[in-house]
Amino acid sequence: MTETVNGAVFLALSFATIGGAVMMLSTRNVVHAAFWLLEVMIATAGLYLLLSAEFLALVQVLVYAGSVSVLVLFTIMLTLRRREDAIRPFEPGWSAGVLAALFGGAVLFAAERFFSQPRPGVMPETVPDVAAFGEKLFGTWAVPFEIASLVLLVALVGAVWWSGGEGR
Amino acid sequence: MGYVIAIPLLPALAFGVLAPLSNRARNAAIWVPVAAVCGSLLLSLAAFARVWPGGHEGEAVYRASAVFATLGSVNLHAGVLLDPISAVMLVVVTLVGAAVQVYSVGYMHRDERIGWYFAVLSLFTAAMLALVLSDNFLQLYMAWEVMGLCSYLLIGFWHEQEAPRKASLKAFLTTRVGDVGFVLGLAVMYATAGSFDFAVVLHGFTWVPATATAVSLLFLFGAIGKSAQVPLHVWLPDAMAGPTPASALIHAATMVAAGVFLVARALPIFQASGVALTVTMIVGVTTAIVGGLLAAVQHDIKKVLAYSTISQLGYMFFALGAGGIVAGIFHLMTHAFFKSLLFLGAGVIIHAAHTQDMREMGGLAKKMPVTTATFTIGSLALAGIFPFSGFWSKDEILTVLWTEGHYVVFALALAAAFVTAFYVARLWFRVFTGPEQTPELAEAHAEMLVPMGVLAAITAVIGFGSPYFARFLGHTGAWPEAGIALTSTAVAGLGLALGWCAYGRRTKVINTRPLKERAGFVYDALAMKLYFDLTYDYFIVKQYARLADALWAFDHTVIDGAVNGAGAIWKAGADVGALFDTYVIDGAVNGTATLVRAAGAKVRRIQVGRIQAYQGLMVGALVLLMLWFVVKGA
Amino acid sequence: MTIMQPVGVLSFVALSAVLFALGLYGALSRRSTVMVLMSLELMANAININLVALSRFSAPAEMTGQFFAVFSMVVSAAEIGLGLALVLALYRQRKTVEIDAMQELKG
Amino acid sequence: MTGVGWFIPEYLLLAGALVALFAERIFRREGAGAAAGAAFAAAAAIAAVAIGVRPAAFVGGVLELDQVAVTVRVVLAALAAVYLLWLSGRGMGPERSREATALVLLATLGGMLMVASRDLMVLFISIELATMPAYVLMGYRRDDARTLEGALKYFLLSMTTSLVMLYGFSFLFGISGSTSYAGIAAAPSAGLLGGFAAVFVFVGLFAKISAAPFHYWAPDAYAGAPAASVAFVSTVPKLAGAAVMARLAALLTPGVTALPTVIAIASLASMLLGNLAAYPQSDVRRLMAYSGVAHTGYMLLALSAGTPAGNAAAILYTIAYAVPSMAIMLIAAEEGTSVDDFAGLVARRPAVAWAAVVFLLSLVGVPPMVGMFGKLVVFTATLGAGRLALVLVAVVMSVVSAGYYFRIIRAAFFAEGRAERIAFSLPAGIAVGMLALVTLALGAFTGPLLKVLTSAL
Amino acid sequence: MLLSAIVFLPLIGAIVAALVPKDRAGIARWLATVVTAVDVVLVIFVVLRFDVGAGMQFVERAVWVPQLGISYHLGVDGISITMLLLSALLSLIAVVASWKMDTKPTTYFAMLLLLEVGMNGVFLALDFVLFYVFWELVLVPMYFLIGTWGGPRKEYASIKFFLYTLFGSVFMLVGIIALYLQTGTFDMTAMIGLGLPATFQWWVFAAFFLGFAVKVPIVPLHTWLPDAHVEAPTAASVLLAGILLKMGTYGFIRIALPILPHAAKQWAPFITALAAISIVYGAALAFAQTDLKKLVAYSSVSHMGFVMLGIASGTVEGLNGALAVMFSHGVVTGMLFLIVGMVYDRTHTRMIEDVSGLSSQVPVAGGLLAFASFASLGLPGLSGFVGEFLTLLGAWKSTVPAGWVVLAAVGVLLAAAYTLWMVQRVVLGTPSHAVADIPDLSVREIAILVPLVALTLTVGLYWNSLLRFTDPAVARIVALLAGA
Repeated sequence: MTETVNGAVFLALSFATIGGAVMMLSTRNVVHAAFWLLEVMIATAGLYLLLSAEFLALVQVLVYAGSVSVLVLFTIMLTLRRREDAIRPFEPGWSAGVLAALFGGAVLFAAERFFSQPRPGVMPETVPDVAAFGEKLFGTWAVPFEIASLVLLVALVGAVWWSGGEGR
Repeated sequence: MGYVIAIPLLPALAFGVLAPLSNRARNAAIWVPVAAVCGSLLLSLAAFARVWPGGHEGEAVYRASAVFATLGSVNLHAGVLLDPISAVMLVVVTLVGAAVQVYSVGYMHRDERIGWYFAVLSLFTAAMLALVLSDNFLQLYMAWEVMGLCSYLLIGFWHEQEAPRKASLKAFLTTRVGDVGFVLGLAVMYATAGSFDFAVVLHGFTWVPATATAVSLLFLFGAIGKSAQVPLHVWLPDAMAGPTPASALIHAATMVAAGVFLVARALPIFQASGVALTVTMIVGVTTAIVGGLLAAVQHDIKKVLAYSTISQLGYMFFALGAGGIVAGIFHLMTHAFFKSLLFLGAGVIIHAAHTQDMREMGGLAKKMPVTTATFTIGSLALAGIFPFSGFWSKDEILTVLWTEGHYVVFALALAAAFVTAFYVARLWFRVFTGPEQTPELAEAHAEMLVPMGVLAAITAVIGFGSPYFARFLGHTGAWPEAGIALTSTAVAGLGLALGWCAYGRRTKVINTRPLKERAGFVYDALAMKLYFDLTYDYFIVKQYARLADALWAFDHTVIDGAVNGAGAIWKAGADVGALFDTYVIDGAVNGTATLVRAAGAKVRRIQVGRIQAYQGLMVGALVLLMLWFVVKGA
Repeated sequence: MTIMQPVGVLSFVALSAVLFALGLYGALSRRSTVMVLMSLELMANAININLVALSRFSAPAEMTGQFFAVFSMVVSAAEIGLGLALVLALYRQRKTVEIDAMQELKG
Repeated sequence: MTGVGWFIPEYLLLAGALVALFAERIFRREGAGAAAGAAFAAAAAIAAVAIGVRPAAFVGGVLELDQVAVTVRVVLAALAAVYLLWLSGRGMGPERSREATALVLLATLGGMLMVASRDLMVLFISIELATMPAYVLMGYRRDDARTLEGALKYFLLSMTTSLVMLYGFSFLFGISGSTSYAGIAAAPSAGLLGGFAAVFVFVGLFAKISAAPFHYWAPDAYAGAPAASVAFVSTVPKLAGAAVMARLAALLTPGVTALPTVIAIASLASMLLGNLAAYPQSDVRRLMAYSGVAHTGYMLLALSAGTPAGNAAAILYTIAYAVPSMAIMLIAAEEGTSVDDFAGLVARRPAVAWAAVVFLLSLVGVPPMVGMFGKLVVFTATLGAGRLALVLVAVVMSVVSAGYYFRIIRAAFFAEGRAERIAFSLPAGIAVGMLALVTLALGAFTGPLLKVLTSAL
Repeated sequence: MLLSAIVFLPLIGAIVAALVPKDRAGIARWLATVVTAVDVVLVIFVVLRFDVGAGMQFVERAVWVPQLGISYHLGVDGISITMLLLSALLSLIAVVASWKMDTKPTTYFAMLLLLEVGMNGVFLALDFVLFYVFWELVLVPMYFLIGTWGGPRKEYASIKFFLYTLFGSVFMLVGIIALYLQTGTFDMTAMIGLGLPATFQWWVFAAFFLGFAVKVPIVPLHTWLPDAHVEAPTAASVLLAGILLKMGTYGFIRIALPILPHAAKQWAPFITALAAISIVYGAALAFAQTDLKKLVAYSSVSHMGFVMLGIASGTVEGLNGALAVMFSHGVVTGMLFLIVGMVYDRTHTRMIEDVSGLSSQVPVAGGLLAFASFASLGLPGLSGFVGEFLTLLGAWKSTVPAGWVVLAAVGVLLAAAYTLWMVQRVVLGTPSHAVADIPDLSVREIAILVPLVALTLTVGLYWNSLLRFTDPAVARIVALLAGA
């Protein structure tokens, strides 16, 4: 196996993602939370690189880190009348935690049972490059690509609709 | 012989013609039913002549039937069967019917619904004729029920008053109690023999005793209702609320006679049972005595006659119970004549005296000779005095009882005869002797008197036909046996004498001579006894009166009360049922609706409006599903 | 699994599951609508990791999972945009982003 | 490229959406956009009929036009056309209707792609395409906080379940290594994880078609939204969702044998909860929301049979539900959204009142309306699979449903209502009339429809 | 095509009547009269051409939903022909009886005609789905007839009627589907004599029982009936009692007995018990009523009990009797409701205590009411007796416990009690305040009663006028029962 995922890198990145997520949820400042989300996104891009998905990592950084986070930050800013409003009380949400834990635990249990069985599960040797990715995107996956553009159109129309109106 | 069919059809058609007319047109057309019944009478006489000299019961002289219902392989017939019994009944019914109708022309001429009265009278006669001519039990039953309707309509003829209304309802319902038995009897018969035809069920079928008992007891129950036997006799006295001629018809030729006729017809089945005969006899005897005792304490002249009818019907029943079909039918016939005579006479009396209460009557004999004469003939016949018809028929019954060995019943029958004579005397003396209590007494119209005269004549002479009658019905006829004849006459005379002592004498004004002249030797014997025993009056009459009073009270409060009480209980039950319906059954339904609404109100509370509550519920459901998968997979 | 050993698909799936659960927890517990939306983004992110990893380990040549992840990203970007517009529209009416302020409709 | 022509209906819808956005600018008349959209949708429906079945796969096998797809897309386009026809006459209340028209057409397009798709990826995006316009439509009255609140509920709950569904898709892909239906069907049984994946997918779909207990968004969102929006959102996407569900059920049941049971549970919950909760409602929208949950329950009942007949019955039933349900909401949009607003309808607008009777009786399941035939095939399929108890619940619940539907009839016929008439609108009248006609007559076409649907699943 | 014409002619009439402008109500009235009259003529034509010995006749058949084996299948045999005649005749009478209807007359007559479509259809349909369609179709116009033109509690009564019967019929639908799944067809005639498994039969019978029993109605499923009857307008009451109730018992005879003979036998004791209880219970409640219509309504419960008794007996006599009661009850109760309605039109009260002395003030009305009452209580010579008597015969002949038959026979007595108690108070006596000065029946009113009187007498006096139609058909059913 010439190409393997480095355990150490994986550990670091997973620490970054999960830690970031935990921080996002545990911080009491909404603005900080948005930044922690950004951190998770970027760490995820690292994971994509680790999985030889360079293009995807790029998209991740552009779409998520670049636009979504900014959008979120904007919204936070627009909905904060004072700076102090960003600080929110601690919300433990015990029952939500229990539910989420049960959910995650069950998935882990099932995944463990499924993937621990001998399967062609180890990383294969070769992976196509970005060019091949583009080729397929506009070949096999042209249809979803086009539909995705319609989705964006809908989002555009919808967002514009909700942003407009007489109340302005 | 096809004209036999016309006998019931004529009056039926008369009804059919009159019923749809307007009241005024009907009133103008009362000659139609009168003509119809007279026509029937003539045809009946012709049929009777054709049957002469008679033969065995069930031996058809003429028979015609048509299928009117098909049930799988079974055909139900409508038909006529002319045999000796039906021939006799035809004559009796049409004769009495004609007499009553002619009489009614005078009696009812001022009534504004006389047309309707005649129509119903006609239908009544038609139904009875259809009944006696029937060749199967189903048709018999149908005619029987139609008579119930007619009696209802006639008893309640003056429905604007409350008493007739109530009486008519009581009559219909009480007889219908019996009909339930009759219907069930028919069902049993059909299930067993698969037919209603006399030819099959009476002569062509071997009855198992148990089934025969069931059928005959159920039939007997029906007859008890129709013929006003104890304990279903209570309707008959009340039925006096109807027009008096109608009472004559009900008591003599139709309705009550139907029960006797039914038992007579079904006698082979009764005989196959054996037990049923005994029961019939017990019922008859009880009724005869109870009816007689009760008749003796009534003050309403019609009620006396009503109880008397009950009592006399009891006679017929125990005669039939003893197997004496000839005696039973003969008594039915003689009774029909003299009882209708008595009722018609009572009608005249009531018309004249403007009251039905005998205590307000008296001394009618002087002003109303014809009525008095005919009524007296009827009374003597009822009392069983030679040579009037009642003597002969009673004698035959007693003979049967004696020869068949029913000595206890024989004794009781004698007792009943004694009582009969007693109340006859009581009635007679009260009404015809003593001071006049009503001014302007006058004899009735001719159209009323003529029928009475005819009936009186028949009553006077028909008894002598006794042996021929038996032969006509296919039995060996004989003249009365001297011993029994003398005994019965003696008993009757004793009764009359006692009646005279109690009522004839006490009124002071009446002297005993007329009675003595009419029936001297009886009177002498009676007088001798009374002479010896001055306290007899007290001990027998008074005690007997008290007993009868007690019985009357019992009748009124307990039996009648039971009937009324049952009605009340029923009504209460029905009310409870209505409540049950409203609150329980409906409540359950409405309750379901309420439940659904309540459940809906509960369910909608899940919809709290909080987004994260929804999310939590959804994820919770999802997690539950997942856990179920885990558990199931494990 | 030691540090230097090759990392199997299970590791990525587990990571994704934990992330998804965290996002779910956030979506269910945060009282700020914006925070809820951010939590949903976490979940979307977790799914994308899952998709890419599964693609890498099962059919790397096809890159199917990567395409799926791309479309997923596009869609979630569109959704978040729409969602934020909605939150802002509501904020204009109600002057709050508290999620519990949105419970006028119920029953 | 082969097969491009097969999707002319979709292109037409897209073109219609674009035209609608600008039509009113051109014609300067409110409703012109909707009218144009209606024309395009009608053309799409006709085109879909003309194109018919194309069993060959299109572009790498992501789309395929089989009998079900063709049937459902014809119905979807036709419903959209009727809806837009109505919209062109009545409009969206105070708001302008051209964005709504575009969104309706795009949502319909999404629905049509949903049923044609043969690949999870395409399916996912199509679902989103069908759902996202619905969010906007449900929040169409942008100055009304309640409307927006409803939309937010819809949005958040729908998105959560969408993500769960997508998670499920990712596992389905992970197990089989393919996103195509064929690939997934070919994969070996996947044990617990496969079960989870299927459950995730169905939870997402349950939420989309508002099946209990994943329906919570529906009553609140409907009650906040304009009735005209509800008319569309509660019917067209639901039909597409039902068709997809039937397909996926057929696809996944062999691997996940417990799936029919899961569906049966959802069915039971939906029937009970929907019917019971609808009973005390006084707002027609909320009432129809719960009744929609109930009808979803009946649809799932057929799916729980796990047989081709059941799947076909489910789609048929949803069609039978969609037509009258849309009509009732359209009438509510005209008359008012409270049950009391229906009072005296027969005096005001007798034809509409009698049409409402037809629709409501169809929803109850009274013949000869189409609803009864829907129930007939559903019960037949379910009983055929031996689920007697569920069918008994269903029949009892359908009596309960008569209880609340008749409240509307009672108001319309036996109550005194306001006297003023609503101005007659020819397009709206035609639309409601057409729906009534279809409701009455569709029963006669149960046979062909059923045949078509059964043959493909 | 004849049967289709009989069924669908009123549908066309209904549509046209509904479209008649409101101010030209006379057209709708005449249209309804003509349509129903033509239907009567067509039915009489069928009756005349009917071959009593043969089975299904005038059969029409066309494929409808081949995938499910559903067909458009109509036919008439000895069981349905009497009901068809009754349905057509009572429809005509209902229309003429509503001549003076001035509230929304066009809709009213359209509803009556629509009702006739359903009624005729139920009696002619030989396919289960078609049957169900017509069966349910009946509910809708009746709902509106009660709800729109009814009395003070019309809304409650109408919805109760609808929900009750719907409740029953959905179970029937389940039964129908179960049969389909077992046999692969919805064709009734094809399901006969298949020897279905016993347990299966039992359960399907249970489903049908619920559906039919509500309609009949059998105690304790009867409480919709009094409410519906009391609130319904006269014509609707006539059709409700005359035809709609018969649909339930018709279902038993047409469907439950021939297709599920084994179950029918198993269920017979239970049905007998309920039938006997219905007879007595209905009679008891009729006795307690103060409202004329309610009295007649409860008497219907009692009478329908006799029908069920006959059906449960499974004998030639019982089934013929059941059909005879069905026919007679339709005629007689129709008559009772018509007369009560006519009296109500004049006195504006139905309370028994308010009405008395009809026979003195209005002899025709009073006389006919008395006539109908006697027919109702089962007087021989009138039609009511035929069926009651035959059902008792049949029940006794069958294997059911005799106690129930005795109880049913007591019902004959009770029928006399409540009917005469009513006659006593209403027809007889001196005219009450409400009755004083009211006019007697008009020619139109008499004209609609005369055919009913004639039928009552004809059937009562010559039983075979009815039995000749029913008996061969009944014999076939009994043979099936015997074979099970």
